[in-house]
Amino acid sequence: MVFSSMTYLFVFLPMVLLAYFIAPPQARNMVLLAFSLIFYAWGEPVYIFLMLMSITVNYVFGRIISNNRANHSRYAKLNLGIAVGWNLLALGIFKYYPFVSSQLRGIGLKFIPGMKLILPIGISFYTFQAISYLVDVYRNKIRVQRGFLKFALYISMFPQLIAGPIVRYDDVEKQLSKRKVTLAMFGNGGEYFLRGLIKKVLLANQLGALYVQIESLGAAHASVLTAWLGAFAYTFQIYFDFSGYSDMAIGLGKMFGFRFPKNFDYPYTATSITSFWRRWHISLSSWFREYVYIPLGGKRVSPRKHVRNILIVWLLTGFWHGAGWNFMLWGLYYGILLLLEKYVVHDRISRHPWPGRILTFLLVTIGWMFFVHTDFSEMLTYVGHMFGVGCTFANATTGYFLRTGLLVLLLGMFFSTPIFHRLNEQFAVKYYTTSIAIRIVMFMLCIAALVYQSYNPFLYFRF
Amino acid sequence: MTDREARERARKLRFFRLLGIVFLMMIFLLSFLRLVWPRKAYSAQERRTLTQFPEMTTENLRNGTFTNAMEDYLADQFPARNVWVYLDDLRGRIMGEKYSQGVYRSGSSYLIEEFKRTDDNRAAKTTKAVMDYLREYPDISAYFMLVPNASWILKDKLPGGAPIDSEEDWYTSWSQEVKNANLSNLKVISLAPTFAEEAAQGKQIYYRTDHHWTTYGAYVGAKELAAQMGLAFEEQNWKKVEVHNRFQGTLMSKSGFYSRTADTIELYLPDPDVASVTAYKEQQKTLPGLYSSEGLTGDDPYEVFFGGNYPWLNISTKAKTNRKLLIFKDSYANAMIGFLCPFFSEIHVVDPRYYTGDIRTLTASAGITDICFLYNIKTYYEDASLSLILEGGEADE
Amino acid sequence: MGEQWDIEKRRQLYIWAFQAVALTALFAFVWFIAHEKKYKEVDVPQLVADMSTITQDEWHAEDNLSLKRRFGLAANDFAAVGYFGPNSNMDAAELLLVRVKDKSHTDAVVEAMKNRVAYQCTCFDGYGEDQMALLKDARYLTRGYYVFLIISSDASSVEREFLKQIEP
Amino acid sequence: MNNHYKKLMRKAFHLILGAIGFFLFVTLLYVIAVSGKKPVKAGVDIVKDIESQNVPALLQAIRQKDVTEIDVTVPTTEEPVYSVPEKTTEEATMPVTVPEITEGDVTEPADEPATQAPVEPTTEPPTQAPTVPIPTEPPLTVKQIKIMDFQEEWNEKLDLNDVRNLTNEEQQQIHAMFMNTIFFGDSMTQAIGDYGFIDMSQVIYKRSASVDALIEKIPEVAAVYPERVVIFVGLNNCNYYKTPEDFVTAFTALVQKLREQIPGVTLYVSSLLPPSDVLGSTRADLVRAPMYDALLNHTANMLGVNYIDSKWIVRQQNYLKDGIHMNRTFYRVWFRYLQLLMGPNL
Repeated sequence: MVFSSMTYLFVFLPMVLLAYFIAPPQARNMVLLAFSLIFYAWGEPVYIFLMLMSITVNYVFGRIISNNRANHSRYAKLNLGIAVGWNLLALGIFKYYPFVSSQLRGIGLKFIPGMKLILPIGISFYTFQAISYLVDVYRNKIRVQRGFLKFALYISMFPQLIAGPIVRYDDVEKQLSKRKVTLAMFGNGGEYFLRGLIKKVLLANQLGALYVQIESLGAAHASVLTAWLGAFAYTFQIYFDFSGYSDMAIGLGKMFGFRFPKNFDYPYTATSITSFWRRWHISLSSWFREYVYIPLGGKRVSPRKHVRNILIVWLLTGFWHGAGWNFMLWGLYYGILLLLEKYVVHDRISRHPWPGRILTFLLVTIGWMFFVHTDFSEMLTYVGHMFGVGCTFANATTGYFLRTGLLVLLLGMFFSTPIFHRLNEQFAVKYYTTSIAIRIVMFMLCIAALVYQSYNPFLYFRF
Repeated sequence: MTDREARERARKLRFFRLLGIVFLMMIFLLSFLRLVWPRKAYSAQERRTLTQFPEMTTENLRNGTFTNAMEDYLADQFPARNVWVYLDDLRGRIMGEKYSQGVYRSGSSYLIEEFKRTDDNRAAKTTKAVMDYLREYPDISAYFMLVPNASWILKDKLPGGAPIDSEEDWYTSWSQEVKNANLSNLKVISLAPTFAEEAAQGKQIYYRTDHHWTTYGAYVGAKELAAQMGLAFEEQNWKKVEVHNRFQGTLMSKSGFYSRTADTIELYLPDPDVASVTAYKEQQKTLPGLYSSEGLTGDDPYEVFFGGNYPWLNISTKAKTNRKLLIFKDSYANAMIGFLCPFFSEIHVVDPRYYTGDIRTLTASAGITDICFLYNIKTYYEDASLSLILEGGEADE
Repeated sequence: MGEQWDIEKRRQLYIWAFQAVALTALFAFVWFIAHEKKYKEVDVPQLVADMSTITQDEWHAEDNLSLKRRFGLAANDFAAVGYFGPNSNMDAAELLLVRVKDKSHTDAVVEAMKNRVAYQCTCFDGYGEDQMALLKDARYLTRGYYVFLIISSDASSVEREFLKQIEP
Repeated sequence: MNNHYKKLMRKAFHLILGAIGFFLFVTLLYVIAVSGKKPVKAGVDIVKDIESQNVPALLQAIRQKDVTEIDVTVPTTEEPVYSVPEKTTEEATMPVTVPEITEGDVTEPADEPATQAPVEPTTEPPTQAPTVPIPTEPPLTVKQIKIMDFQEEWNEKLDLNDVRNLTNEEQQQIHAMFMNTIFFGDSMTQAIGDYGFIDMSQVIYKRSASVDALIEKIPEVAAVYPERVVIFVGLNNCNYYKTPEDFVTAFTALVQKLREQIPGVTLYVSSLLPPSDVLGSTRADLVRAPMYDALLNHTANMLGVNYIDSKWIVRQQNYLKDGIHMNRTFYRVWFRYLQLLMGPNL
């Protein structure tokens, strides 16, 4: 189930809100857990067993590690290794095995059995949460969770279950036991949720439609400018899609008294790639920094090793986003850009924020074109179009897309800057009735867009 | 904390509290309305049955059918669904969106369907099947008329630069294919030049909100066809009758682009009258004339012609001739057949999308003297059923 | 001291067992999931022809037009179709196997099959008891991309054979 | 504090009301956009006028014009002319004259002992003799000779089980000939369409129907305005009608209703075929089949319905498993026979 669906908004959400606030405080964790499991089971019910398995395994290993940490640290480390291995194995099989096996079979190793597995929703997110928990327990940064229910809730809590943010255990440890929701906090959560919904439904979906139209253009209609328009549309689409989802998760968390860390910090206003990655999907990049980069030695090593570390981290980051060569290429692309920034450009650009900003944005845009095309020949064609290979600079079709897509692109641009949010906040405080009226209308527009998605006329044939 | 800061904080709290209340009210109000809203079985606007509450079986739950159907059900049965669709249309209009579900919205209130060259082979296969079929009947005169669609004739009305494929290009290559088949008994009627002229004179050839041609368009088409068939078309008088003046057609339904734009449907009745009777063969009904009042008053008034599309119609007329015509057609022909009635004693109308009989038996046994293939380009390009019935069913073995 | 060591050892044994179970459970689950989802691609018309010989039912291979006539389905909408229809209007046995291109077509195909069976039922109702028995026992199988209608005097055998053929 | 929340609630309430108002406004816009999708009344009336024309009258006018206004050149009767397009228009009028030909000539004399046919009908050709009218009057008409020749030829083929399928040409001739004919009956009739001899659009049937049940289907037949109706029913009637009188009454009613609802129609009825030997020996009620058939023949003659004796085509090996219905072979000969009797070549 996704948040931007009818089932969620008008069946699941009212039910969980009612049940949660009617239930006595000590039963609330139970309610949340039950609904979380239903939420998870909604799309692909069998994977509920994987989820339960993961919860149990990580719970028990957490206990084993914490029991042995003081006296038998090697034994604890062994168990940590096994537990992390277990998590990575689960992730590896479900997410990467189909890809790897098909690649291996492709080069002639026919004895490897191919498998078609449906990716369990959110497995990349909750596996990483579990790993961070185990490592933190081992490092004695947090106290082990003895309550199974609370631990299960930490892993499976529905707001952040399927698309992050990757919540660190110490962020929510206290709230798992004791939390309070005030009306204002609830309203604050509602504000986040609505913002996320608007980003997803009104911006991301429309930008996505624009991108799909441009992407599927035949060679006869393609041009440089159109290709860039499409690339910008996708760049904004993925931002609003992802950050919208994070906003909704944070908002929902707030409604139930949890404070999740922020996941995006206006990434498209970043002045360098380094700063872009400090602002984009923060919970993921900090996870990689903490659990991969620093254990490898970080930057306190020889430059050669540092280069190695960075490349490893970024290959993994790329691969985390999906099982495909293009994701690796995308990760590598950032690894190289970051190395260039560190060793070649240094902080020259940070002295000139605007050129840096524009350059960063363009590089990120190009990066997304590696990200979105799983097929290499399509990727080459598209990126080729962006640089004028095999097409003109602009044509009539460009004009068409400029006229029909410019407004939504400009809105996207405006929405992804802090200026908008500052103005929005000031306006909300000053004219609070009006701004709530605006939110109501926006919410109604979201519903209209969701209803329209199912508008599916059947005119010519009855199949 | 200064006074000002405290005031600011209080205002902020007030805003969030109010928002919390409003958010809850919205969610619960709509959920409640959704619960009590009467269920609908059919949407006249989309012309499809709406999803009902899904069947809950272990199998359905296990493979995710239930959950998908649930989402469809909720969206289909949402309170005042059509108004929400309209609201989204308003939003799209403000945002400058011009395209939806294969339909472009033009400035001059025309909705125009796109043409996409997805698979040239399918149409080539159909053309080959037609040529092979016609080759078997060298004594029968054959006519092939592919009617250009609005996206060709009215391409100036499309939003500038809209990325549609050119029907003209495809038509040119198709003409070449037909020419190469070298059939002496086949005549091809190209309507584009005439239509372009008519459109330039401001005549309405296509409905603004429907993918069909107007009866006037069909009249122009019939005139061209009649000239090739050697019919005394010019001597015939027609009485124009307006039967609908608020016609909102399939393109409006298809795209969800709603506006007050409406069209007029006219009928051209032969004057003096030519008695005709239509046998709906598969429906086993024989009815007088060519028109259906039920179709006219129904969801799609274009169905005034014959009440819709049927597999096989047999029209007998009082025309003083012994020419008998067999038409292979799509819904475009429905508006045009009336113009041919005064010139043929019998017309067999076959819609390959639904016809399942043996076409060769029909051709030979009905005493056919003329065969006409009458399609609009888009349907001809996209539809595979014509080749299926012409090849006698073993097409895909 | 020894006793405590024993407890320690037993605890380690438990942990060891847990580790083993955790791993086994994961693999068992993967095996279960992967096992369930996989069906072989077969030559559909050939398979149907083979299965038609399992029983003594009176049927014969039909062409695409009969498929369109009786089920309202166009063969070229699907990846592959195999259809055996009744020999005479006094027979009810039929086999229709469809491999859909897209799983979203499955419902429409099953719907068409059900309509056909319902229509046949109206033909034989209160008239042909044997035929009604066959129709009542009509089976609709959906496995992966396959949709299969079995109306046969020995539907179970046909079903078993079909599952055997597509199961790797 | 309490006051504060009250104020908030009131404000929230107003906002929601505003939202509803906004929604109603959009509804209004929507209703305006799609309102008045009504056709012009005068136009509907004109269409309804056209629709309310009398079909039989129209059909009569249409069929008449062929005779009166087009020059007719009589085709040579020896060759089938249906595949020659130009000549078919006048052919359509020919069947009108057929009834006179078939009546009396084709039909069995009612007093012929039909009972003997089912007892041992097909084992040896001599028993076929009764089905061929052997006139005592010396001059055999051309028609009778043709019928005899036909039966002789096909009896032989049936006995040798060498009945070939209809050729495409024969199929087309049959198709053309029965364009304006409806085959009406129970499962015996359904087989005609199922086996593909005639397009399903020419067949109206109700399985396992008695003659009474067929009466209810007459409006469906009437909706087609056929020129000819061929009735072919089976053994259902033997156990449905307990007494012969009931059967006769029902059949009479069927014929009357058909004529009432389809003025000018020419009716044909095919024999009620006996059950197979195997079935006949086990089912007491079916023993009456020959008697019912004789009654059918008699009643048909009384009512001026053309009775087509088709019992001579029955062979034991051509029964389906149920012992009631016939396989394709039977219908192949049946159709050729029908073509001979009802066609213009006779």
